[in-house]
Amino acid sequence: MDRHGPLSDDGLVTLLDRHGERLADPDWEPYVEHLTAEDLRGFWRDMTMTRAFDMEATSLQRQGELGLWVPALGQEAAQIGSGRAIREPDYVFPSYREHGVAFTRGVDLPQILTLFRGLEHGSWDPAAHSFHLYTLVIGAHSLHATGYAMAMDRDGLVASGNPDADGAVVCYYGDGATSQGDVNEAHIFAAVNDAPIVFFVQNNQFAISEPTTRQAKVPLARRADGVGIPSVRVDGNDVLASYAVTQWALKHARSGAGPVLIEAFTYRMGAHTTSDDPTRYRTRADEEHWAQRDPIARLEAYLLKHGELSDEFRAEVEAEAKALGKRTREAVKSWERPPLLTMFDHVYAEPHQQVEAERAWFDRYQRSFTDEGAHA
Amino acid sequence: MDRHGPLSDDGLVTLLDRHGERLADPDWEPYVEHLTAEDLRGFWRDMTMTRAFDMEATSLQRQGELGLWVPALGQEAAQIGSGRAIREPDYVFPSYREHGVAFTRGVDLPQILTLFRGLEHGSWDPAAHSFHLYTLVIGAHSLHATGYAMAMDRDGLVASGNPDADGAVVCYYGDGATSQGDVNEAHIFAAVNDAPIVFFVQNNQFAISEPTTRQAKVPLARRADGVGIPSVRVDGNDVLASYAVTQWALKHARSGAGPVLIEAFTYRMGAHTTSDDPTRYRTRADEEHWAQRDPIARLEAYLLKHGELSDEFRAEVEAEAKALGKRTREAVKSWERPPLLTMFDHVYAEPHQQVEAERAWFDRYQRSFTDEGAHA
Amino acid sequence: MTETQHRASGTTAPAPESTIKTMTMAGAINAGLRAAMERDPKVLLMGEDIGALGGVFRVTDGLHKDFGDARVMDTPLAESGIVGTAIGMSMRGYRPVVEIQFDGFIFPAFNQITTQLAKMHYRSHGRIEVPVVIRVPFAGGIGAVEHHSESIEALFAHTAGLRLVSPANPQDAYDMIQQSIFSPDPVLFLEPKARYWDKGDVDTAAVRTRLDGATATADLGRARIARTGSDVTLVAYGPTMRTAMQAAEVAASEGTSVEVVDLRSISPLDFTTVIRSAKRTGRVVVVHEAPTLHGVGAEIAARVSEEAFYHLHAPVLRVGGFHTPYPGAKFEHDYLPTLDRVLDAVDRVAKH
Amino acid sequence: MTETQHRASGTTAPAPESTIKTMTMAGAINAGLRAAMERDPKVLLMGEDIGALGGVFRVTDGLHKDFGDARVMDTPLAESGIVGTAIGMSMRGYRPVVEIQFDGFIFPAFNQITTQLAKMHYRSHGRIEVPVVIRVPFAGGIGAVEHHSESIEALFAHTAGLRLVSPANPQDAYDMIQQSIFSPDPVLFLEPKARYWDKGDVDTAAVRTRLDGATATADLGRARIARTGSDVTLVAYGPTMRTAMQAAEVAASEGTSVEVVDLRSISPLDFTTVIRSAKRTGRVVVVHEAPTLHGVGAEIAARVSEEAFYHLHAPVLRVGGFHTPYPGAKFEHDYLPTLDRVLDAVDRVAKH
Ligand SMILES: Cc1ncc(C[n+]2csc(CCOP(=O)(O)OP(=O)(O)O)c2C)c(N)n1
Ligand SMILES: Cc1ncc(C[n+]2csc(CCOP(=O)(O)OP(=O)(O)O)c2C)c(N)n1
Ligand SMILES: [Mg+2]
Ligand SMILES: [Mg+2]
Repeated sequence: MDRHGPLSDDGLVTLLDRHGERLADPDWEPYVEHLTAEDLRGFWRDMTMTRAFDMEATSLQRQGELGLWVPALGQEAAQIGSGRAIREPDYVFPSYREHGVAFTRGVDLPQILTLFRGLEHGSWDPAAHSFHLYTLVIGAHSLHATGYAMAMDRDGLVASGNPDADGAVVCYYGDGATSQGDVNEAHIFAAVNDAPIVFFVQNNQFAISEPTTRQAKVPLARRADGVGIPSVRVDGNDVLASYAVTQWALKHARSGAGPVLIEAFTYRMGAHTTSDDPTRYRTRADEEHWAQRDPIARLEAYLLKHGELSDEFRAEVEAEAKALGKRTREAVKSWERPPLLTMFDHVYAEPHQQVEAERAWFDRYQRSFTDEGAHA
Repeated sequence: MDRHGPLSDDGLVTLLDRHGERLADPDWEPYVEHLTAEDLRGFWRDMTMTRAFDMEATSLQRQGELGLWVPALGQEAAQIGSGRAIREPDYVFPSYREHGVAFTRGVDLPQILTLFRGLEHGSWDPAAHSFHLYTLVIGAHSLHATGYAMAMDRDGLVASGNPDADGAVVCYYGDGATSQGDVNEAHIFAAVNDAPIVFFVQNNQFAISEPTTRQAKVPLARRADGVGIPSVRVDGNDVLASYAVTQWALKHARSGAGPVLIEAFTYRMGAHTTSDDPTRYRTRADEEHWAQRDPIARLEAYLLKHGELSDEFRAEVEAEAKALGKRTREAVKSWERPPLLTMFDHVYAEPHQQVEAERAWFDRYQRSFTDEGAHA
Repeated sequence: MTETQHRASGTTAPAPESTIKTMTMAGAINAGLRAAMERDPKVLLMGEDIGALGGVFRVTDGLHKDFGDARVMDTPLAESGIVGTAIGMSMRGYRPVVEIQFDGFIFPAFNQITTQLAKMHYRSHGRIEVPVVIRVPFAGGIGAVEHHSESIEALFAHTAGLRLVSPANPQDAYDMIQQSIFSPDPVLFLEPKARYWDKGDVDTAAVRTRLDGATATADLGRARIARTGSDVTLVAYGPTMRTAMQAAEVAASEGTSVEVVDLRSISPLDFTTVIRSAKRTGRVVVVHEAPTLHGVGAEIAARVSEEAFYHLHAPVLRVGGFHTPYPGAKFEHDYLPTLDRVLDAVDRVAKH
Repeated sequence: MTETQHRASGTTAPAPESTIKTMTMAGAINAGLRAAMERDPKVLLMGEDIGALGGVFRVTDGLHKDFGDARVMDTPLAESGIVGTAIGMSMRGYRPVVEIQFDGFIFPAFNQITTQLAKMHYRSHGRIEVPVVIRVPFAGGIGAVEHHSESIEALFAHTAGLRLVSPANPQDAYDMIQQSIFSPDPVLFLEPKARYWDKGDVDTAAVRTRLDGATATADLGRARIARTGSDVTLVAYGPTMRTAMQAAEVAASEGTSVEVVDLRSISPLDFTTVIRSAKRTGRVVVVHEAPTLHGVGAEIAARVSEEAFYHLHAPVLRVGGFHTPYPGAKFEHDYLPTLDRVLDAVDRVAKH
């Protein structure tokens, strides 16, 4: 595997190496020095829970309970690290793989699955979690995020004088998305408007089967140079570093200094989705290389080395994860399709002659079967 | 006027200053040292002819002979300089203001006006001039240019072993266009495919009324950094420098080293189009600042200073320009609308049931008037 | 005039200032935008060249001067970016009114409009409203170059979640732009650019009253009988309304009584009004500038043919553009539905 | 079978290898692509994940392995870029076959398709041909998530300059993909993804002969009577053909003779065949997955109602999707035109 160009790991901010050794980096230390052992255990727990949920969802898909699943395996550190740096009144625009971030935003994880069970297109209440719905059209949400950030600025949520009350947007997307016109326009609009937004690129090395070399000749962080915004490359399998750079970026954006781009260099350890077959496009060796960089194992090694991961805590989290799995399984299986007529709901906010007419027709049509008793 | 960010003139390659003084620049000298006094007079002639034609077209529009005109006033150096660096088998994709480049490609200038008279959407034969039709949808052609360059590469026209036979694409667009998704995607596709293409951005300071500060916070040349391709900023009112950097860029691209981006820093001295009113969005002072940087005057000063612009040559070019004006006027006024039925031609290359049916209907419909004598 | 004024003001003393002014359609939209901006600070304008320049058609003239950079934003030259960021702003309660400079330049934003703007309310179960208005100077007839005369309505009417309206006179322009802005749904506001300079009386009071009440946007989707008649129903909207009215006039002089329905709204489409008229006259002609093939007229003809099947004395005829790209300006007079072609169709159905 | 084989090979001795194979529709397209690539080195494939992965539906399976990077190109993730660069390549004589991964992701390329690809031939007076084929796995029925089940045909059929075809069986898939590739016009090739795994016999010889001759693409725009009948004409294409054939079967068992027209091509649309059938049966039902409102069925209903006005015993009925976004997968069975709904419409017209 060629590790040059966009695949090189040059200049990645790393605070925890793959063996769980803490690396000193005076530039980034200020952004993590307040973290306690409990905080770190919290990171570990979040990552562990996310992964447990993720595996459960994959297994539910295999059992036919879900139409599809999009695993985040291997990207837990990038997601939990960045997610834990987000606070009120920040607002998040995920793509479709940010289950870890969703967890940090208080979304009840099973709820993510209504979408993948084909019950609806959006699940949680975005406002309640400051976490927008997933967007499946690659990159489209990057512009919404930028506009939302512009509006936050206008609403006085940036550089308000009280840094603790300031907010910004974090927008997630993948390496593949960086090729989309929309994402490039988002960078431009954000730059020109000094919008308070952090573009968080999870470079998981693949857009489905295509390696990042199909999207770029140089590291993706350099997309930021094109529009003159600061950027940083971070070891996305290092939860501490991910946390640190996001803290920095958010502080920058919230202060009114404009957008930042973070490239989190990570690896999608699982398939693109449950429909995917990665053996067609990547090697076992490559997968093994990255298995040695597992983000959870890394933090675990650190915690163990420092005696910060007691057996009780582990057991507690394991139990919690198991309970989450069970609850997920039960919830998913219990969900029935809402009444058919609800498919006509919310097409418009106010009545629309055609929708009303079709709803009425469909209602009559359905009833005709019920009345005749001919409909299953 | 703020001359920072994208409006700064930092780092512009200049070989001829605004007073017509030749500046030494060892880096760029190799690309111009072969130019003779006759070549320079040729540049002057090309610019003068282009401008004369341009003025004539404006006046024809005022007289109601054209629906619209898009003047290139002030951009002659960028266009003639770059255009004269292009040769067979290079291929050019203009936007809609590259009348100077068209001239260098041997397009008979009056022919450009069929489009602006509303007779057709494309005028010249692109293949005959290696000069594509104008494209009015901002930035759309940048992708065609990139694809075309990829195809040239495939056809063995790049790094063939005989540098004199190698070719590349030159794609022109404006400062405004750099915000379009398509243009950014073109940069990305070109970079990833090492396509032999020179992106030539004429930063004429405005996208209609919007100053370049609405498109960028930093010089537009930096768009290239985002995708890792080399770029250069050139004084677009300096025909020598424009020629030099285009020579370099084409050499680079033809050699198989991939794309290059040139930002030619210039100024649209006239209106955006004849429908535009620049007094609404820019100051007299600004216009005067740039009037002192007129690209033609600059070369003229140089030639005069060196005794290279004889009165005879001037008179000759003046006569030539006048003749062009006259020929343009006469041609435009002589053009009649082709028969109405031709509007159904070339919708498809092969027959299409609906087009054929509508053509037949329209023919009958028209004849019904002629037959009845009721149609004007 | 006095009557309307009286009705509108709803008061007797002191004698109210007249709320009726003569305006061009462009002026009426400008005034409507201003009124909406004054009414609600969340109303913003976004687009290319809409600030100092006032837009290439001057529809936003003076608004930047009076409302400033924060309310009238010159954006980067990228339509997807404009619509996409407008969506984001609307998610925080803003009401962005986007100008697309010309019909032919809406397509870079097609993805944002079709997959995002149209579906946001649905996929969020109504939790997210995206009250974005997209103003588009559209259709032909002004002698413009390529891509500046496109009739785009059919390409958006098929997509659920969008509203599409097109005013045909200054009064409707003034009212409907405000109703569109205060509609909780996204609206494509199609401005027949060839009619920008047509003048008409505009009563500025009526819509104000409506916006204050609960029925703010209720009639935005309703068609209007622009002229009553009994022999033939002529259905038109926006750009072709003038031709339709002229055709009715000429036909009347030749003894055919034509009812003209001004649709005003394309989505929803007020079939109730159209079909009621069709049943009465038994003869229908639909006229629009867009190519006939798969145009909005197809839906109208299909539905009228279905729902008024036993009332029709003649097939529904359609008069529209051809299945070619919009041709060069010198051809457009003949490409577009001329008065002659409309009359020809009216004659043909009337003869049946 | 023997007969076809005989006809196709056109020779008697030595006994030819059978040119008939059983294939899935996906396999037939794959084989058709391969045949076209073998026939002409200028044929290239471009798209997301079409290389090593063979496409998310494996339609390009094995082609990268056999033809290499230069002929099977994994592109950056940007649909406008894909179509735009394909246009540029086609201008140098290449025949790019672009895969759009799913119907719902064609919209970023809408501008390139609508304003550039469709118009290049026209605006260049026929000097520039852009024989780009855009393959789109389209329509619903596979239980997919949002944006993966869209019926996009009406959004392109309105635009002159494009051809749109949709095969409904492996034989057509095999033939039509090749005819599309060798058509000098741009073609949207709409692959009914729910039918990818349906099997059928494919004679690989017939189209080869045609491609060698002057009539290479002549019948690409022609509809086919998939089943003859006398009481009702059922018009369908691609994704709904299976339901249409089932409906005809059921109706026959109930005494109604249904003629099924498989349009095959949406642009051009073979009205000659449709209207001939309509005049014979006097009763027409059109069925497609796309929302009925402003769908392709509107044009068909409008034109049949106009041109077969005196032959119709009943209004033309349309059965299609509703004016809502494509709903969650659990709803799609009922959202799409079910056999029940088609039969209901057939009954209704038959009863008239
Ligand atoms: C506009 C668009 N084109 C294509 C797709 C199909 N698709 C879904 S995910 C994906 C790859 C995305 O890669 P990346 O951005 O790196 O994100 P990742 O899936 O790796 O997290 C593609 C091509 C899509 N969803 N949207
Ligand atoms: C997609 C698109 N949007 C808008 C327009 C309208 N328009 C025509 S020229 C122009 C400004 C272009 O500015 P720039 O790229 O700097 O080129 P210049 O005209 O200055 O040469 C605009 C907005 C267009 N032609 N295409
Ligand atoms: Mg990725
Ligand atoms: Mg410019």
